[in-house]
Amino acid sequence: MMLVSFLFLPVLAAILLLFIKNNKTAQWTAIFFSGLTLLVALQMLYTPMIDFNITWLPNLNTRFILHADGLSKILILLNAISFPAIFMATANNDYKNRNVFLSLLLFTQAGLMGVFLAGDALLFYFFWELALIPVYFLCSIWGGEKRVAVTFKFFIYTFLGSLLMLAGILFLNAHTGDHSFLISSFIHANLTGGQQVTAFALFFMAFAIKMPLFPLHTWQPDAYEQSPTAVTMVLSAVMVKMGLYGVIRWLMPLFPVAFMAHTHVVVILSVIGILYASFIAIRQDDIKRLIAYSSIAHIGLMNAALFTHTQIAIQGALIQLFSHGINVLGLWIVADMIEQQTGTRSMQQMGGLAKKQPTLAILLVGFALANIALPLTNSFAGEFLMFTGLFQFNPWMAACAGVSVVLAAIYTLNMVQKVAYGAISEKINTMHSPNKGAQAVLIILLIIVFVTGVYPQPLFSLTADTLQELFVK
Amino acid sequence: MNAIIVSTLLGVIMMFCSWGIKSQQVQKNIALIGLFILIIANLAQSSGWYVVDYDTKGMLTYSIFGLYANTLLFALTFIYVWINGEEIAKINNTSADFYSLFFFILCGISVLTSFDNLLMLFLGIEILSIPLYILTGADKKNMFSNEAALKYFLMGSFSTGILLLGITFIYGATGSFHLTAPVVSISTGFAQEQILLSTGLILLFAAMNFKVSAAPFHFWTPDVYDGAPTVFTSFMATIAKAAGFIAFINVFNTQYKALGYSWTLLLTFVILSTLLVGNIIAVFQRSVKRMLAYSSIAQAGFMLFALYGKSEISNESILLYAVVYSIATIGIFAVLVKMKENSFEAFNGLGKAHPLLAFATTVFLFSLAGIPLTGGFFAKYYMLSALLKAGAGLWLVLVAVVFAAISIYYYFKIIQAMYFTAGVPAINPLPNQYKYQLLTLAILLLVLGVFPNLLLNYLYF
Amino acid sequence: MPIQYYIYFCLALFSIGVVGVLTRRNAIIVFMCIELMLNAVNLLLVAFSKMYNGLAVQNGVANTAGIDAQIFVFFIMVVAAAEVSIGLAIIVMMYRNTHSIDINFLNRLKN
Amino acid sequence: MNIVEILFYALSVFAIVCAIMVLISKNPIHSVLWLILVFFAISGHYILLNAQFLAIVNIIVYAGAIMVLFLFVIMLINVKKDSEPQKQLFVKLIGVIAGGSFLTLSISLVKQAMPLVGKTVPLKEGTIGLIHPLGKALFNDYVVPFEISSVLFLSAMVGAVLIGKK
Amino acid sequence: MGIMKILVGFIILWPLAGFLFNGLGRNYWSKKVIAYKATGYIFASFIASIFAFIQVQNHGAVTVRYFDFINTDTVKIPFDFKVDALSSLFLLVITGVGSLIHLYSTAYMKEEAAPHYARYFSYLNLFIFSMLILVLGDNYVVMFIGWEGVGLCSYLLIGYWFTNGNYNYAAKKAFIMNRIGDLGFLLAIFWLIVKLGSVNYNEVLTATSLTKLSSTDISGITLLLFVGAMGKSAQIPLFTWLPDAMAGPTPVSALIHAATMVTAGIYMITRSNILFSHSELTQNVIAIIGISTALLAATIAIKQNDIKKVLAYSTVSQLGYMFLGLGVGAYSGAVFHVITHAFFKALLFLGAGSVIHAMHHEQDIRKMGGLKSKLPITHITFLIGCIAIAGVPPFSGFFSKDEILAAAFAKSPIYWVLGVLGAAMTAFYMFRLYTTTFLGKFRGSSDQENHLHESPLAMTLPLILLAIASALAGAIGIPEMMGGHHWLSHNLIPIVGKPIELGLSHSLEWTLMAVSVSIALLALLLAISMYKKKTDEEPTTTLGKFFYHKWHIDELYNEVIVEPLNRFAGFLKNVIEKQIIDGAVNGTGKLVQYSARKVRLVQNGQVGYYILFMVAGIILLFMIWFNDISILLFFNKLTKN
Repeated sequence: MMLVSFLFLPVLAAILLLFIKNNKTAQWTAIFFSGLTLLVALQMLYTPMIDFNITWLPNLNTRFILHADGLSKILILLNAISFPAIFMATANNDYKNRNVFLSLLLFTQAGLMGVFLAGDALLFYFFWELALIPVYFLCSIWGGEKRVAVTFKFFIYTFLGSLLMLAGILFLNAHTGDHSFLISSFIHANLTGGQQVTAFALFFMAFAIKMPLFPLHTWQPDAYEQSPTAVTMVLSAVMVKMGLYGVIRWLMPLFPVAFMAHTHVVVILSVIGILYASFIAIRQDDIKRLIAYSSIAHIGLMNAALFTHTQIAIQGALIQLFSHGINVLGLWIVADMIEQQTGTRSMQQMGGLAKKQPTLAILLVGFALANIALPLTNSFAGEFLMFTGLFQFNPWMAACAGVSVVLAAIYTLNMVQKVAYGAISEKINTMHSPNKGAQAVLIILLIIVFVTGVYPQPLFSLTADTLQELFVK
Repeated sequence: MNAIIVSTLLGVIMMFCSWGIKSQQVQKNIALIGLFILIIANLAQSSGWYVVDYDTKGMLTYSIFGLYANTLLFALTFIYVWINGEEIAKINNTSADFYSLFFFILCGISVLTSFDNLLMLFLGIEILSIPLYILTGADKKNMFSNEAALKYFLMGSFSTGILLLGITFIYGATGSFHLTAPVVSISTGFAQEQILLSTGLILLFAAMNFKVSAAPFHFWTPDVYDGAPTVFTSFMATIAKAAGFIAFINVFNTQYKALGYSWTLLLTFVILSTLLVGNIIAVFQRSVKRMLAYSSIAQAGFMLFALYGKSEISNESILLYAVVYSIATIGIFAVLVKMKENSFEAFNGLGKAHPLLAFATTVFLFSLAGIPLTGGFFAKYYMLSALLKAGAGLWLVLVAVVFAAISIYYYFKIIQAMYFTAGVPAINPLPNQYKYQLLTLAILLLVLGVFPNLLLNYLYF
Repeated sequence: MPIQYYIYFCLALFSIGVVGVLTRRNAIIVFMCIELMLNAVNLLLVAFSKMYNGLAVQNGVANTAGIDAQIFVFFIMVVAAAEVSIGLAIIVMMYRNTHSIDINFLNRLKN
Repeated sequence: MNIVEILFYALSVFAIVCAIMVLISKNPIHSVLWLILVFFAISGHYILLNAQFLAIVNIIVYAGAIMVLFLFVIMLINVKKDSEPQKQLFVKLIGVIAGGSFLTLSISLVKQAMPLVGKTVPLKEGTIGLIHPLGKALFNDYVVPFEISSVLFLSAMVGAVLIGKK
Repeated sequence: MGIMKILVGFIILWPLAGFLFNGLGRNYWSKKVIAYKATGYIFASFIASIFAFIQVQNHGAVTVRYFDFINTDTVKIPFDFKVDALSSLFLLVITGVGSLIHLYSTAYMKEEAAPHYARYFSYLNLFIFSMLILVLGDNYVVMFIGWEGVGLCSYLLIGYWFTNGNYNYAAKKAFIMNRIGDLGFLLAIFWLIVKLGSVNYNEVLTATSLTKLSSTDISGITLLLFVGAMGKSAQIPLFTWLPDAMAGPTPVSALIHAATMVTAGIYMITRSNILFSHSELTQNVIAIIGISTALLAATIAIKQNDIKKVLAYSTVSQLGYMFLGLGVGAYSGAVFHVITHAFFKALLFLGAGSVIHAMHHEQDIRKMGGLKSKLPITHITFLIGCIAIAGVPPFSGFFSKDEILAAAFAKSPIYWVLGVLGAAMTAFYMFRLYTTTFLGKFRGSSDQENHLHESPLAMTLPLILLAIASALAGAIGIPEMMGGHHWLSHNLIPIVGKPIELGLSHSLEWTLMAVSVSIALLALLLAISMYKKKTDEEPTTTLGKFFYHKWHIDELYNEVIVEPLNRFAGFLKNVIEKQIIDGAVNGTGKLVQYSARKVRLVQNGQVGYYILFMVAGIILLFMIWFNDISILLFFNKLTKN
């Protein structure tokens, strides 16, 4: 039943919020419920989870199954942490109809939870879309000036991807023995090699667009730039993980043959993407776009790691799912605070933050360091393992991807330099004392960054069972 | 049989109502009660209670599927009248006449869901079509309405000619009008043994495609839907069309074998061109009404998938699709009816001005686009699933999926206008009750979006 | 008389009807051509009816074989009559509004 | 070649010529008249086929009622002879080509149809076209469609009234 | 074990505590508290290091484990620390020199406001902490943690005055160059994990593990490790960051150049000497790069006028020597030079700092001169430093440099010749610096002259202590030939093995020594005589300009690497991304719209056309029916291909 509460709590809160017109009350309701979800999530870490399993549509042979293993848990934890953090951090932002805004966000959270929990393909697809639709509205209503066109592109792009996945699900369903949608029966579907490749391609398209993988990424920087930052945070901290989650949960066990046949193609593509995004990030002046491209690079690395199909790299990717979420969340919150107060995203116009707002600058530097996977920050362990696996897979790939370590340093430090250092610019000078709640969130996130950076072992143990599942069998 | 008799009687009653009863509201209520009675009568037949237990000599045959389709279409008509009653009255002072036409159409529909003889098919189609020609031209002073009616009439008659020639050839080949499957060996198309039968079937196929507005026989659809009074477009695009599909399936579920391998090819050709034409042209429309006309062509392309399958799932899927599509279309047309103009700009700012209405519209559009959590998703899902289970190639599914993605483009233009564009919506004042009616429809779609079973389970009682 | 001859003849009439529909601009004449098509079909049906009747008689099965086609023709006539009444009503209504029955002018609705 | 066959050919040629005349006459009234002649020819065919009932009905309904209705309307709206502008030549050409290809296509199909080979249509024989068997069939086997066609008329009636009303 | 666990804990945690204390409380403490705590913590760490050192001397090497950093089925990386002869020696140097620099800084940074003062010290403490992790780690990953840590700290400290754009640039440059090296290091670690499944020293650096590695593996791994060392220890081609690192406060330069950071590369290679000894290729590469760096940097140092720049290039040059030593297998010699260099380079930098402090942040030596009398302590100590680095016996630099040169000679006389040349240049530029700064007449403004003063005790005390160390540190490695015992190389036997027999006769060694010393002395005297009266003006000769402009290497990098990459990135951003990839996406949308515009024209409103299309459609259906076989075959072919 605990698993249902992950869906139930956000939805309940979302519905409640529709009737709360007062901004402050709405804000606190959202924080309260998401905090409650977080508590449940924390509790979950230490409790063995029982699957939630009821019939849903008997004549389609689809069931409502929620199942949580280490992979699900780590992502649920990330999801549960992200939302209260986002609510706190954006509490002072000026969103009209705040209650609707928050409500839609909570619907997204429920969708995401569902994606990470679903044990049935159709259910998975359902939640996959449910997570997307509120985002469409959030971005289109509360976004930047080009929001409608950009969001539309984003929506149609990802929707096409998920439709392809639906075709794949249908295809698999037609080939299962019992015509059901359970993962287990999908795994045992009798597919020929060619059929596996087809279904693999269909699923992978959806995941690749969601991640996004080069060259299917062009929706992302625009969407990140134009979305309200609270949504961008959701998108980049949690939502992109859907694609990676899909790869681990669905692609790997379902299509072992096709998966192994395509490792090289995908890894090469990912590595190209990593370098490509990194190079572009170097030339970005818009802080949100910079973070967006940086995110593409990082996700590319995770994807490459997954496709090496080495245990070590996948272990790294599993914990990196969490760590990347935390880091990027921190970066966005800082970027948002700056944008909210200065009204600009151009780094050319920033500078001197360290003098004007030392605390914020320190936090920025902290997350920037985590972004470049400095040892003892949380990203290090994950990236280290991923690179090791990549090296094991193919040393040249690792070397090429490794260049991104340098490039990441270049663009991240560029950002830090332009934003934090130098003389106080006109725009930065307009900043007043920062939002205490946001700062508190940032500090907590930074503590998570360093604690999991120094002692990542709990994350490893959490995800051990997923790894077992993937490799022991 | 019950449905045919009762609907005829009700039609006659309504006809006389326009004489004695002047209040539009009362007329509407009578129509609603009539529809209710009709539904009850039909259900009664499902459970074995007849008004007249008459041997139809093989003209009609009653299946659970046909009766259930009747029920659903009657229920849809009920919803349609319930929502659009006031608008119908605005077209003409004698809305009872229209109601009587509706009842006659329902009679035609009842024939089409249960015919077992090509003669009955012909009659059914005509009973369905003739009132539709009239409804199209109901707005007598409106040139568009006139033009649409004439176009519809001419092309409809022409297609009747084609239909008859097809039936004639079938008769010439088999010596019978019955719908028993022809005794033929599955072969490639050009078997000289059955050329005549195949020719007839292809002509019949073309004529049926015309009725369900599948390309390349769709040309009447945009103009007629555009020109007809919006309330009636709503009826034509939903209930009448769904009946056409059920008739289509009835014919070809038994007869397609005569076409051998060609059947798949012909169907694929028609489906692809329908999807292409419907989706592509809809993209560039400036009028919402016309866009919906093209979108209904596109949706027809989806519904044609049901012809691939010969199994129960294709029956399920056509029913679900028809109902969901009809609800959504009735809903969106009901909104459109209240707009002062048909352009997309008219919807600007609707989300702010009428949040409930905008929400309902969004659900309708989502459903049409096939987005999960609305019934449209499962409708499309069942179709594609039926397609795959019938052994069609995956590539066809992929093409369908790509077109579904394109369809997002034009459906979401309305959503964009409603929520993301500031402005004052060009909408007539509408009573609260109307909003709640539409909201009910939206909720219905949402419920079907999670539990499509609610609709389909009855097929197995 | 071989059945083919009837078929050729009827198809010729039918095709003339089609050509008429395609080439004429007067709505009434177009409509008349459609009637011509229906008549061709009628004749063909009757021919088939007689053909099957003749076969049945030869085989000595039943002497009412083929009667269904003639009944069908009857219904076609019935329907045609109904259709004509509606069609002409529409044409007249059209004429009242536009003072033209040229179908080439029916192009306000397009694209 | 007996008289019946001669009649068949004569009626056929006559019908086709009249049908073509329907197409090419400029004056709508002439078209109507030509069409009536076609109907008569077809009725002649019916008689040849010994389908007397249909022959009569054809003349009554088509030639008598329907064509008169057409004439009525044409006169009512007073379409002048030259008021109908001609379609462009190439449109006509395309129309003829389309119709012609439809004809050749279907004829070639019929030619190849094996089951039809050797089948003949008995002329002047058979009783099924007489009123008695037709009536029996109509009110036994075909009573359902017969009744249902009344709905058609009802709706046509309502429709005509609806549309015809000012 | 137990006591060592506590000791190591102390050693590491004190600096960390200092970092947290000053970092978090930067707004709350007074400068005095900050200074005391920061220096005190490092000093405490130093005391603990001494105990650890003694412990190692008495009981041998110890490994301490606190917790597992990464512990999965495939790879185990514990957070282990190893205290052995090598690391304990480095501990002493780091914490010892470190605490002196802290002490010095308390006075040097006095002018900073309290929060920044705290920030400075917290960075400094973190620097020490990272370096300690680096040397204490028992596996390459822990070493890497410290390795990156010092990179970060150097970044923070070089950019300490963050409002200055150039300083930030220098800081960034340092970090990125280091990162390039780190990448090499990382790849080497991956290689080790993939081949050996472990990165622990006691599993990697053993004979058994060597058998598991092919010669390609060893060469590859060692070369990659060397790339790491290149970055950290500023070797060609990754050396340009180090001179730029002068942007930081002077004590920071001292810390970077002497006790921490740049010595990391030498430490790492020494630590992994077993691997390196097995790759002839790598050793040659190291030696060649080492000596080239030594010479290159020396030539540049000759022409620099900024007091810190000269010292910086001298560091690069000395590091080159150390790498030469590593390349020729004289590991203990390299370590020896690290230690002596730590002392005298710290001394020189702090001395320079003292000068700068006195000159009010004037760094151009042409504006100094005659400071001998004004800054007596600084002068003496600086002189000692210069003598030590010039390799004049019996100062420490002589012994360490000589050991390397002797080993180089054994490998190849060319190395030796070049090495001596470098040594001569070292003597020359150091005394050019000394002479121009301290001798002659004061050339600065009168305002500066009036304010010239000797630095406070907190600054002079470290100078004095370091001067003593610079003078005497040679004692730990007096070669046996001179009757010494060479305590250091004996001490390092567990790590680097017995020193290789050079096979040189004593007389030859004496001769070599004499030659090198005399050449150095000649250069020294030449420098004094040349610069006693005049200063260097802008160089006029081509070669002079070339050296003055640092061989145009920065410009070269800029032209050959930075700019093309920048342009490439711009190309990706503006052309590939915007026009090709996004263009394809948007193009698809446009295509749909375009075809919509065109296709809808078919719907032209004419009934005639519509019916015509219908007839055509019927004919088309017939066509499909006729050709169904060929269409099917066509499709089958399509799907098969």
